Amino acid sequence: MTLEVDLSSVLPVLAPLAAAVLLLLMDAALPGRREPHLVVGALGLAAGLVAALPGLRLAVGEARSSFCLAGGWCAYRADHLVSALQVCALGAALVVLVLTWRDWSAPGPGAGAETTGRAPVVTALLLAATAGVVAVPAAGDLGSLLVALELATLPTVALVALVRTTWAADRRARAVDGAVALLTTSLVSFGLLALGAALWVAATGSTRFDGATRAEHPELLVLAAVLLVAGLAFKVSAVPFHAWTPVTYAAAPLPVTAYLATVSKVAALGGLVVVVRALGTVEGTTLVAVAVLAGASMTVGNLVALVQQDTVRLLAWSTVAQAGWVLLPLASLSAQAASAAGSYLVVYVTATLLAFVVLAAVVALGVQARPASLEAQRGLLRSHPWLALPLMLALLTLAGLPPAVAGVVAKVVALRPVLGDETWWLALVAAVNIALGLAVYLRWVAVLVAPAPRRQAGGVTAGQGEAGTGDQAAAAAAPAGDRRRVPVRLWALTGLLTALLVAGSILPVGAL
Amino acid sequence: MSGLDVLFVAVGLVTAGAAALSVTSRQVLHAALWLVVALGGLAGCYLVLGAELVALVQLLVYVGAVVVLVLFALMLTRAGGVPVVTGVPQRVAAALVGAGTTVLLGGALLSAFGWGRVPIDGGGSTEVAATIFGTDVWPFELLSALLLMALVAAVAVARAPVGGQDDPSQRPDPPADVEAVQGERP
Amino acid sequence: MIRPALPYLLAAVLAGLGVYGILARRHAVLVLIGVELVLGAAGLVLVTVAQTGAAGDPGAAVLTLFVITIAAAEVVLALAVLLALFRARGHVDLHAELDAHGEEEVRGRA
Amino acid sequence: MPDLPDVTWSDLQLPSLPLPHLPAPDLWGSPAHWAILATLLAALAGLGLTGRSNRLAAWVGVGGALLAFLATCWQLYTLTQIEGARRGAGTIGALPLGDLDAPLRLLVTWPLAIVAVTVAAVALVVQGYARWYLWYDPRYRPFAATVSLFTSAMLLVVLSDDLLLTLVGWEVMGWCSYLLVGHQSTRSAATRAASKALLVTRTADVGFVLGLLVLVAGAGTTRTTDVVRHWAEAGPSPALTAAMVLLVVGVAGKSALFPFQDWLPDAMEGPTPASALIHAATMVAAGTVVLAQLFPLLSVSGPARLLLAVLACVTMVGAAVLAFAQGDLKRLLAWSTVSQVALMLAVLAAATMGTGPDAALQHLVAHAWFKALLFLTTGWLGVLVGGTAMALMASGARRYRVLRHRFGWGLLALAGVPPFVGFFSKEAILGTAEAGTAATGGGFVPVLVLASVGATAPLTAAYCMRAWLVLSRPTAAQGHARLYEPDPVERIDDFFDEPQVVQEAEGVERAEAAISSSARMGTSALMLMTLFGGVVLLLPVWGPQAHVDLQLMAATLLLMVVSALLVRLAAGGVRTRDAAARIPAGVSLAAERGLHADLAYRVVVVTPVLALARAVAWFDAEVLDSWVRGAGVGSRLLGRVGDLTSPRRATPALALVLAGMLALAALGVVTA
Repeated sequence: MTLEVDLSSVLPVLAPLAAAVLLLLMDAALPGRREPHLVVGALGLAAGLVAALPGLRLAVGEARSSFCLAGGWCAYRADHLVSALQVCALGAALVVLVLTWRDWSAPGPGAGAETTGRAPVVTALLLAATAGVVAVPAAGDLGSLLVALELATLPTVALVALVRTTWAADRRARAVDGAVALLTTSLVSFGLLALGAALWVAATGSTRFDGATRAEHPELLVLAAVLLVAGLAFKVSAVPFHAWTPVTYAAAPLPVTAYLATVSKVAALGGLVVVVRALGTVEGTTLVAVAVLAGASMTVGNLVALVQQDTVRLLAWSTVAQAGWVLLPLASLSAQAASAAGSYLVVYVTATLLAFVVLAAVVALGVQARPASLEAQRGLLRSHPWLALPLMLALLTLAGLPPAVAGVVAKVVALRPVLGDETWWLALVAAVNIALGLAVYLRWVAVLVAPAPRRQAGGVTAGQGEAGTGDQAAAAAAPAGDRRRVPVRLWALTGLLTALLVAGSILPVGAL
Repeated sequence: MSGLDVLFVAVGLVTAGAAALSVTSRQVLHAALWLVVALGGLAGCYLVLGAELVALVQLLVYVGAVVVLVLFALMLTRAGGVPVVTGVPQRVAAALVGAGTTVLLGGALLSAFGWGRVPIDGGGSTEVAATIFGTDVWPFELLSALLLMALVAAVAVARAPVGGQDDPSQRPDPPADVEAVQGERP
Repeated sequence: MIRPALPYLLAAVLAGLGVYGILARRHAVLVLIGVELVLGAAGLVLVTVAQTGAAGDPGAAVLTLFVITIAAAEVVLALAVLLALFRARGHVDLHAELDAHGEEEVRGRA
Repeated sequence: MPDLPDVTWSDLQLPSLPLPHLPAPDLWGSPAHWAILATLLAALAGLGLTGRSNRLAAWVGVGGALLAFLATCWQLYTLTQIEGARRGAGTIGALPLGDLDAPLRLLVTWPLAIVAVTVAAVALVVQGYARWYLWYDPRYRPFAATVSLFTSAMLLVVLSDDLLLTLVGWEVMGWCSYLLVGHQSTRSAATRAASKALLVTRTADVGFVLGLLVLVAGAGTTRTTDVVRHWAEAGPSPALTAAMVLLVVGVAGKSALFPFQDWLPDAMEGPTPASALIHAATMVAAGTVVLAQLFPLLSVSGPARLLLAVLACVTMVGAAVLAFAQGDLKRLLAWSTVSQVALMLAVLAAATMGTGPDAALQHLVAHAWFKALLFLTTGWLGVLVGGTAMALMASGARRYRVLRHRFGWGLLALAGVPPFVGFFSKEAILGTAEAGTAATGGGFVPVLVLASVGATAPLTAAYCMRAWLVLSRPTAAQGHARLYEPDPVERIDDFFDEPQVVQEAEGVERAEAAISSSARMGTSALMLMTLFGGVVLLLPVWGPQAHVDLQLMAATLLLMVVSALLVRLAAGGVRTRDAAARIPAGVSLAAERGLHADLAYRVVVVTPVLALARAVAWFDAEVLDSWVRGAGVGSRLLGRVGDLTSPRRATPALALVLAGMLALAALGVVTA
């Protein structure tokens, strides 16, 4: 039994992992330093990203694989779609790392107030979780899938709990609550996953994903697939596995929330894609379980998002709704379904990250007592047009409205397998949810566009949007001497992500 | 019924009984101890099925490590006064869901495999070892990373100041020492 | 010779008991016990498949080992988080409110 | 009446012109690209590059429109050089959508090329006019950019050969109309009207999008010509009928057909150039263009035609009646637009494959000219007298002689008096409807359309007559001094001058000049087109046409004359010469409020529309904030319930997980 190992193709996984280990070692050698760790972490992610890029140019049927047996089975196999998911995850993780840079590197406002060695640990955890995310879609057997999924999940629990020590005590305690919500759900979901894996092996006689078609017990295989889907669905926050989402999102630090909302979703979708592909040689059958998940997620998510008053909570519920859209194409077990879901996910991840980056910038501006509440962003378009416009672009992309063509195309791509399958009830649910989604996101957009409230001191009124540029308005709104600026790195991230969305809306980018 | 069947039924009854007690006992410590019995019984089942290596790992890891951790946690959290069970409606619902799970799983497995007998012919420990270090080396490596990260994360979370009722003055170690998690600081 | 139905039945019973345990308990450690039982059920199915010739390769037994190890890693982190919860809230009651409902958000400046 | 012979339309048409065969080089893409891109880039540049300079913004806006106009004219010429007179062009390449073919191509045919010229010409005039009209408006620059974007979107819809592009243009127009109508965002009436327009058209757009989706999904391509071919070959089917009915609903929303009619008159809150643009050539006419492009499909789906015919005929007659009773000239013109657009759509319902949809496009072109002229002239007079209410406008055409011909010719064209352009297009419509009647052996749809058109013609003549009587009322000599308040009048001499305020001391003639020469020139061009535009309609490039029934023509003209005379008679005894003064006050008030359609929306129409109407009502209180929240009171309630019931404790959340698992598993086993 010989195993062919091709290290270059597993580099997207190994690079972040190696960086994580290196970082922990460095921390032993250079205690107390923080910037070098972050640099190493960023380098690790960047190296993984670069290593995953060649996979984007693979033709259909080609794959970069490693740990292969003579029979053609590989424990690690990254084709075009998988590489795209990997690039998406690594890029998003890089964005999150930059987003969180100040938070993790700074010693805190009061000198020496942040006294824990948090930066190395959290960076290592972020890198390890990302490595897990990258490994999930490439998994060739149940063992790799389960281990990679746990690697992608467990560190995030710690990330939620490990907040700044300079935060208020009750705020820190709430972070622990969020971690508990995520932890319990992930534990139970892992139980389901393990049961599903066991049934899968019982049905197919193998832990590898190449034997599903000659399953001896197809009905058992369906049950196994449903259990696996149920175990994975908590990570995409599909209804009814979503209950942790609002709690954890609201409790975690903003960058970690962004991580959970984007990178973690890639892992979940990667797992689902692996399962669907293993099942999906039978064209045209519909996995009713996934269809129900998708329909319920988008409906419940949109409805509840409609009444949220806090933008982070709104985004949390929007995540639930978008999970439905990501799952939608997977309801039909066709070859194109997986790539349709992947395409949607990439657009979703970009738009959501952009929304979070702008949110972080608004928080950094800190002109309001509660910058994340919806009300605090009233009139943002007039006061800070260069923040509001990208945010509106992101929201319109999520809503799927024409100025953001990328979102429209993604929705069309996601709907197509469903229409192809003629699952009309699901298409109907999706159509209703397009309207609901419009309401959800336009409500936010409307707040951004609305004239700024007149309560601010210093004569900053709605009518002066013409005269004063954003900075002046902000300066006038903030108390004297407390003028804050949006950090350059946030501007850079906003610009980058906006450019990606605009490019996606202009260039003919369709299904992966 | 063959001898193995009888043996399995015996061990299985013990396991199931211990498991039932571990999820119904009102005493937290008793529940944990019943879990030891249940997991031990499970190891016995593995033995009856002829999987010695798995049985050994089950005993070592679960009974040896996990349960000890659980017991430690019980002691550290001094949870004497916390109500143990949820309300009656939720318990009834829980029983229904549990029963449903049993029926679904049992029904699916039995309908697939039937009631017939088969010989035990699992691979030996050598074969398992060859798989771990051969074809399954990739997940095995990932597993090592997972364990490392779980350890690092657990230590960091357990020692991080968390606020709430956790008054700094009552914390066992002052914040300055927390740096020691990742490396000694002068 | 053995009837595989017996271990499968036991696995189903264990999974059901585990599910009951997860839902009927509010003490976090006891919920954890329920999860362990579900994982035990999964392990039993896997071992039975591996030992009764239903599996084509020894991967099933190895998967059991993986599940056991992952479970150990999870328990380690879970107990750390529970410890943090206990220190933050003074209890490990999973039926307590995790997210004060309708409370106006006061987000720290992250 | 003597039995008059029928004349075939082609007999009337001009002989084909012997154009010299010159090479028609295409520099950097086809003219269609240029037309769309020039306006699009003008919009972007207008938003991003002009800084605070009105002057630069004006140059960019007018320049973009001018380029588009030249490109569309060039396009006409190139069409004469092409065999078959069809010309396609790619855009950004096909979208890689897997099985779905989305080539994103453009297509130019003669009728559409002429519509494109009209759109670009009206946009050019409007841009030049807006430069004068809104020069002192602090938000002139975004306005000019929005107009450019709007034009670009309309050109895209006209020239698109891909339903995806059509949808993009359609949506962009919806948003632009929102911005244009709500231009004066500090006035609550304007924002209310804007959101009303957006909500009503978007509600109907759901039908449009779904209809397109069905068409595209069935054909496997988004290319319009292929979609049409696919479905035409497949023949009538329930799916096609459903798609076309949905499309008709969408078009009804955009074109303000009953029951969506009410947003359009309210949209008069926008500045006059915006009204001219929305009403003349773009938004409301977009539905006509799309349906004309999909005409072969419409003609085979009976229920869709029936629906279209009924909606259009009800709207046509009803709006004409309402127009008569309006107390504001702009609102009169708005209702007249509703009526005229319904006319275009009605003829689409009545036309057969033998006649083709070209009569609708002919009327679109004609209507664009005279309606733009009327709106711009009204706006001009509005500036001079300080409002557009009938009472203020009275005698306007007498006091300002320069406006006299503009109003007169515009109203004559609107009424359809020969030889003005409206006459030819109306005859084309009548002929098409009659041919439809003959072809179907007196089918319900063409008969209904024919009857409605016949009824609308005298009504149109009546309200035109009424408007004219009021506008041209002789001024009392003693009133002169009081009426000619020497208000300062803004005057911009021409494009290169600084805008200057001229104290109007020299009397009437000076005041007439108080408009920039470019804006004035634009209205003059439109005026000429209302008179000589008939030539365009007689070009031999329009599709197969019906006969012109001289008997019918004579009868219609007779009816028009009679109704005009009746109006004159009615106006005789009224001091203001306003025939509408004979209408009881209550009725007149109701008409001005669109027969309380707001109320009807609220009470009669079912829940979703009810929720939308509530959103409109809330708008006054909470401007913009709560409108989308109100998109469905039901959804809000459900959302609240979902929020309240979503678990915030760990064990209920786990219960949800496990119960969900069980339900899914059971479902999986059952359906496996």
